[in-house]
Amino acid sequence: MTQVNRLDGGLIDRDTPLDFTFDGRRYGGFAGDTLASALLANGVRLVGRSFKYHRPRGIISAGSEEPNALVELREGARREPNSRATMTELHDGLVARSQNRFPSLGFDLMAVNDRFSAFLGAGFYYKTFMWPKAFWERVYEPLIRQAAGLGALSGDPDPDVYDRGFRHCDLLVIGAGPAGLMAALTAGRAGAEVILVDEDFRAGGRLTMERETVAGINGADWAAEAAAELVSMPNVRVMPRSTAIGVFDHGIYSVLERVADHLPVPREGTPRQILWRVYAKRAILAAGATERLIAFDNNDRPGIMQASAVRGYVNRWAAAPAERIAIFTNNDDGHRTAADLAAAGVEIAAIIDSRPDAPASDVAELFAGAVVSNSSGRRGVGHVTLRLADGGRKHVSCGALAVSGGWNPNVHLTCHHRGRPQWQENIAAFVPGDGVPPGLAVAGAARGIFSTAGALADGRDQALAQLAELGIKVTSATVPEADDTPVKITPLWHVGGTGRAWLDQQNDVTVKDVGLAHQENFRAVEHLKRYTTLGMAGDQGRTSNVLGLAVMAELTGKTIADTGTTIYRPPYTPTPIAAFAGRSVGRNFRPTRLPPSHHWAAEQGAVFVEAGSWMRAQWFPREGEVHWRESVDREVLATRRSVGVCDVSTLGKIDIQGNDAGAFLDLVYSNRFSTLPVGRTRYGLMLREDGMVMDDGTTARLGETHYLMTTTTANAVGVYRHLEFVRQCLRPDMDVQLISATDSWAQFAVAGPNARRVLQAVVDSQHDISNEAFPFMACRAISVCGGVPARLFRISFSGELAYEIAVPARYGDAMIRALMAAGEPHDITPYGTEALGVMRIEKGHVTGNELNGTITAHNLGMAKMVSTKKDSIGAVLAGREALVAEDGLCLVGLQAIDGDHVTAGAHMFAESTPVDAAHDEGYVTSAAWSPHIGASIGLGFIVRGANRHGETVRLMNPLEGRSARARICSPHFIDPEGERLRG
Amino acid sequence: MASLTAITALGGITACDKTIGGIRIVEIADCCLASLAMRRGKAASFRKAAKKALGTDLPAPGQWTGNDTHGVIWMGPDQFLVEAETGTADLAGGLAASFGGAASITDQSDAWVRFDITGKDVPAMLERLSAADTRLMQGGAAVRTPIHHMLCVLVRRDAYISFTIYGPRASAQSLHHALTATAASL
Amino acid sequence: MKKLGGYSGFRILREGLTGNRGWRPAWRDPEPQPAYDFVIVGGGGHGLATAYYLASRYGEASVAVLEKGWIGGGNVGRNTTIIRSNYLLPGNEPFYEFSLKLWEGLEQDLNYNAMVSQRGVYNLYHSDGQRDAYRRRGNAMILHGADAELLDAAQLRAEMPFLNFDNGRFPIQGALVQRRGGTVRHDAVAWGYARGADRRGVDIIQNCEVTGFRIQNGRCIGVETNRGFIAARKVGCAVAGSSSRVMQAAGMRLPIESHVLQAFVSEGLKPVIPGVVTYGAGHFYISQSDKGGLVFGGDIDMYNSYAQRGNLPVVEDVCEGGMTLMPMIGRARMVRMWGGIMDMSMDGSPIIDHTPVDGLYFNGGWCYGGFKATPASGYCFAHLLATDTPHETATAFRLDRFRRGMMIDEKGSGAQPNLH
Amino acid sequence: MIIEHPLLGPRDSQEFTCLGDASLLQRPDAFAGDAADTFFDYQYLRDNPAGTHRELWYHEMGDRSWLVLTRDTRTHEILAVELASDVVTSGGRS
Repeated sequence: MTQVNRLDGGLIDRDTPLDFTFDGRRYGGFAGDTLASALLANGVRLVGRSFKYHRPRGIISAGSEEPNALVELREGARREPNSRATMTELHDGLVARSQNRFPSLGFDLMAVNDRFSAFLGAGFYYKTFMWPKAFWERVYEPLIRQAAGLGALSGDPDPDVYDRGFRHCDLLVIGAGPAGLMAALTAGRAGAEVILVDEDFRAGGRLTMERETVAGINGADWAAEAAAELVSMPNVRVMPRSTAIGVFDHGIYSVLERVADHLPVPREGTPRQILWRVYAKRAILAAGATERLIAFDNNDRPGIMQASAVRGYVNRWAAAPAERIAIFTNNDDGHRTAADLAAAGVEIAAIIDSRPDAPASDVAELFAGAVVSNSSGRRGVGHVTLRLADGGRKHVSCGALAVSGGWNPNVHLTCHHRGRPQWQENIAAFVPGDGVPPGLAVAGAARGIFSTAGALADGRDQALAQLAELGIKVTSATVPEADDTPVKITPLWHVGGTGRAWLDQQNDVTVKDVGLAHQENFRAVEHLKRYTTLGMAGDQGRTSNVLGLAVMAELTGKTIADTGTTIYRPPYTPTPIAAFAGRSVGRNFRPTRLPPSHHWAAEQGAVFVEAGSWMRAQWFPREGEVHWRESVDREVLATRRSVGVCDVSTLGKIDIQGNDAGAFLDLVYSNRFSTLPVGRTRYGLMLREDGMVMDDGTTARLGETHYLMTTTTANAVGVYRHLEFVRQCLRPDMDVQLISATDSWAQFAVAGPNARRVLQAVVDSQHDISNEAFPFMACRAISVCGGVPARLFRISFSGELAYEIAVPARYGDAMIRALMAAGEPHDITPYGTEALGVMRIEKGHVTGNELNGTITAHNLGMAKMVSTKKDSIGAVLAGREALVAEDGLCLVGLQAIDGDHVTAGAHMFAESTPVDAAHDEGYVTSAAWSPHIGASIGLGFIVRGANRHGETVRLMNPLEGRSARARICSPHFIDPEGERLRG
Repeated sequence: MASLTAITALGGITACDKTIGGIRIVEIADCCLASLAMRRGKAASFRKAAKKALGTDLPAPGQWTGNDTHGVIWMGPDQFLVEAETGTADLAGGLAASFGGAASITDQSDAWVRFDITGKDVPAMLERLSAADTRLMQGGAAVRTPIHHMLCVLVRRDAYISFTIYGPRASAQSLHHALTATAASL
Repeated sequence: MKKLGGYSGFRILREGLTGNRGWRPAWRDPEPQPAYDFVIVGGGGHGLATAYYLASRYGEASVAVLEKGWIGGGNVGRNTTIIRSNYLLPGNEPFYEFSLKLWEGLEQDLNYNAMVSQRGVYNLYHSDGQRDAYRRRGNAMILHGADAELLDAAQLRAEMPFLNFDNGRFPIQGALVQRRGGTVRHDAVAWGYARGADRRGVDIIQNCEVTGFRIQNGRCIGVETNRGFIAARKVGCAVAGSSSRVMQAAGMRLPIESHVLQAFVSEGLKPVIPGVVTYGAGHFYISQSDKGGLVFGGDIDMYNSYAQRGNLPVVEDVCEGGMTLMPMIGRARMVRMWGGIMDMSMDGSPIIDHTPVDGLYFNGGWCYGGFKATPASGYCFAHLLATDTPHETATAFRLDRFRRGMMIDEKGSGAQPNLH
Repeated sequence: MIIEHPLLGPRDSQEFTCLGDASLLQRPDAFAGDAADTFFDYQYLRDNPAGTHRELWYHEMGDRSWLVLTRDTRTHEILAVELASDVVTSGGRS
């Protein structure tokens, strides 16, 4: 439990000690630690294994760019693979494990891959595993798949809740380093609505990790004061632990707030993370920069780190990566590292500065013009080999190597609209180039201004520019004094050697791999990336891309600027899939719609089925019924013999009014509605403009200028949209108003020979609903049950004498109970969607099964309904040659013979043709057992069907190894003359 | 024969009233609503009739206007939702008489479920539910916008932090779940 | 197959022992010749495959592929790598089955391991109506010689216990499965065809943008490029995503709109998902790559776009579907999202046909199903270019089918490209 | 994307449904002699420019207005938004 590498000082809370485990071993840390800093403080260097060669790997960085220190966090269903130790805030009881190793991190059998690296270079798999052919899927691929991947998912549903949120602001500032803080202060003091997001849990960015002075005080303290001032402003929202992961069109930023990742589990009912959609009029990217490594042989050993990270661990977390540290640099930052280590009392093994004109050092031995050419050590660096300016070699023993290769501005978000960064020679780095998202400015190190003073001033200046564009006046905006050291760098990308020098440590891409890509003509940057996988790891190349490009540029003899760069895509940092989904998951994936009789149906023990977004009663089982067919047959027979009732409120209902309502319907329906008398209902066929049937339903004329259209349940939304299109886009000259009435009405079909008797018991007596006064297809506003307003329609889907009675939705529950009571003398039977389906097939009514978007009125035998005397949508294109062909598909009825069963989805063949695609004549769309007929029946489409009634066809279902024979007949199995429904 | 008993959109005999943390969510039953759509070419008489029948000017886009007896929500171009006091007899019929041929009127009392939400945490709750900038909604603002895939209407009648949310009646339970779960997660 | 320069395990051993110095460029970078018999515009999967089959199957020696950027940079390089032949309609199914058969022999044919992995494609159904439609489709597949199985919920649960059978909004009732479906390493397809074509003498010319067609007396005699005029006996365009832009230069308006389709990949994970799964009640499909990344996607963004990037609503819609279907992926992290430009046709099916201009041929309208079609598209386009007759599996992909009412509309969505 | 609704101001495009090319406003005369050709062209052929595009969007999760957007398909920049009914009524159908 001793923290062997813990130093004095730092920004940790030593009054709050924390326990955690890594690979089962217990360690101690403090509040304010990250998992990475705590591991280093405990002297743990080896934390993971690499993807391909299973090389031992340690912590490289102190930020979200970390490619190596990926661990599994937590246990059970909360197991979280590939978590960056550098971004994991320590909490008490935290459990972490290393990944991608077997049997243990220290001894990993798969490390044998490293021995065979000569055969496992870039793209080797494209060149082998081809013989014998069958071996790929049976042998090679399973082995590769098992070896691939880093961490493992738990396999259980994620138990946590995620949420979404929406925030609006004048200015979004991304990053709370010196530039971001100064930008937010400038805008906040000017009264602008500001949101400041920062991925760290502590504001300040590099100021938390450096020993710098701002406004005369310690930089970290200044940052804390600035953050406190911002928090106190009502017009500013400061969001720590929040990463801007993507820039979308028109100033929409996606920000992931890690609400509870620093806690053992989220507070009950609260989200683990919130994905905020921030609508920002303007934004400033102040995301800082990422330090580069330098490639040399075996530069991937645990302990070899970014020098900036070493400073961060020492200064902020009081954790020394090792007792003795060497420094390798190509710029002045290396010397800053030396000064900080010296101040903290950490032994400095040497400063190796590749520049012959390196500044002198008074804290450590300096090797100017020298490079590190190799490292050695078992599970971590033990010493490094130097190639000195004079060509000599020298070994330096050390437990860590701090590498300063220069800084890459974090331009990632500027690429999210496919903008390309451009090369800036004086800092040897890419800075934001063309195609930065509109409204996004870049400040500070993110655009190559690396000094603290420069970043502060730039943060203010960028904010002033943005405020000016927003028309917000600023009276004064001063910048505190701070360090202003210029950058001096002499690029050094990689040190030549005979071994392997790593570029992309997570994906195991080396300088040699880039060489091979060059040799094989994968020279375009995108080819390089895809062939070697350089930059395709979780850090999207933040630690590797520029090195790889520089190596390729050397090989091709081009400049880095001419070589170009790949671009970054959202998300900026890896983001849990659950966070994008928010609360719309599981049962709440989409809203559930309940018909007005739902509670009553549930009381009856109904079995429910999802019909689009609706829950509908499928059937109402009675005691003793063991198979659904028993219930459905009973419901059908009871309805046809006496009376049944069904909630049909789910059908779309659209109220259409206006002086031109009739003309409007004439345009949207194939048949005519302007001639429909008031108080009558008519079946309407609606086509798409391409001539295919879009929907059908009945439309009633309630008044001279008032119609009520019904649509199928499935198409209610689409039809409404289509009607609005016709109204607003095609005929805005017409006087027509639309409004949905679907939710307003509870509507029940009452069907069967006793339907009228039941209704007469509920309809108020002043309304005469006798056959004479209220014939088939009549409709009328009435009242029921002593004055409750209602509408009655005499329409029939079942083919029986039937009505649909509608009451305001609030009375739906009471209405079904009243109907059941009124129908008791007639043994009224509630029926569900299954019985509804059986009866409509028996009657030959089509539904979505038939109206599949490729069916014309011609196919349905309804060509005559498409009036040619008026203009209606779809009429012209329905006349195309192939759509009116003589041998087209025709709707038919099918009745199984010899006790066979009709199966929807079977294909139809004539009696004696081969069963193959060439002789396929049609397909079955709907099937049901008809208790009325006592046979399995169905509907389907078959070529020339209208002329084939009486013919026997084979219904082939090779998918399930079944076939059946059926006789083609009229689709109207029941009462083809329509006597029942007019009775 | 007994008259029929109404149930609320959530399926209760009485309306649901829940307080979760700093938020109270009240289902308002017995809404009295009607859609009011202007007939083409009748702008002048439509406005005149509205002033007379409702005692208020029609709201501009994105707005609500109202008084002691009526509220009017802008729903779309030339289309409004009229709110009347609970128990108003035949709102739609009365409006039809007032507007004559200048408007198309449709009863909407049963088309919507209404929840009134109040409490100090309402702004925090709404920013989790709606993309609309609800902080900018002052008294008299009305926005049609989706909440969890449901097309809703958000109304803020006055300066008091109180919003009315109308949602599709058939989706009442899903909407109520969205509101309560969010209130519990703040 | 162990000929000089060929790829094999033996060669890898030999090269590995000798410093990997013997590997040659996978394809040359030749200067364009003044004239070719065949010029293929577009160095994507379909264009490269066309050139490969022209050379390898039709014995054509004078072929060039012109690519404005780097080869394989279009949709073959930005898709979700799925192959399948689970189509319903007679205009489509023979073609996609032909393609699947070509995939099955591709690696040996090309001497390039594109990692064709037939781990199965599972289309889930959630209602009786959807099951019936899948039954019709599965039967159509079998009648055309493809494989198909209909699983019920219990059978599916046995194979994929991690699906959300018990707590989803829409019940999972079963799946239509094509076992021979699966995935292929997408970039490798372009590289494999490029290498195969190059070795048969095809000139692959990168950074060569076609700026116009030279048309004389109604006949196309070559193309104008940023590297000069290149004469050709026949010109074939295979530039899906940019079809409208390119064909406009020949004066054509197409039944095509360009839309953005986004796709997503997670960090590498140990294997959890065996095959390709598509959700039938939302817009979501997923597979796991050999590297371990979850590769998933959903619907197009619905608006015309050439931007090669999309927006948040679709990202969220896809992840909502994914989390509802398999809630175990919640803590997997997405590392990258990207977008490709889709040639969305008016019936959801492609076009492989000659154009009204003699000597000019068109291949496009692939919607978001172009990747799996790559081998057959190349083969059939090569057949059309070489013989001037449509290949027997591609007779329905005609330009005039909309005028004649012979749409090949699998979804029945009609003339609205963003619904296909 | 954010669509500047002519009546309601900025709204998230998630509230809208996109139909496509605004040429769909120009429905041909069904009784003209060449109706078969004009309807084919109207329904099936598209300009599909890489650049400025006029297209129809429907505020389905909002006020149910149909809008005509003028939008750059390369950058997604929206240059103009009009009510479709205004476009048609003013005669500038495309």
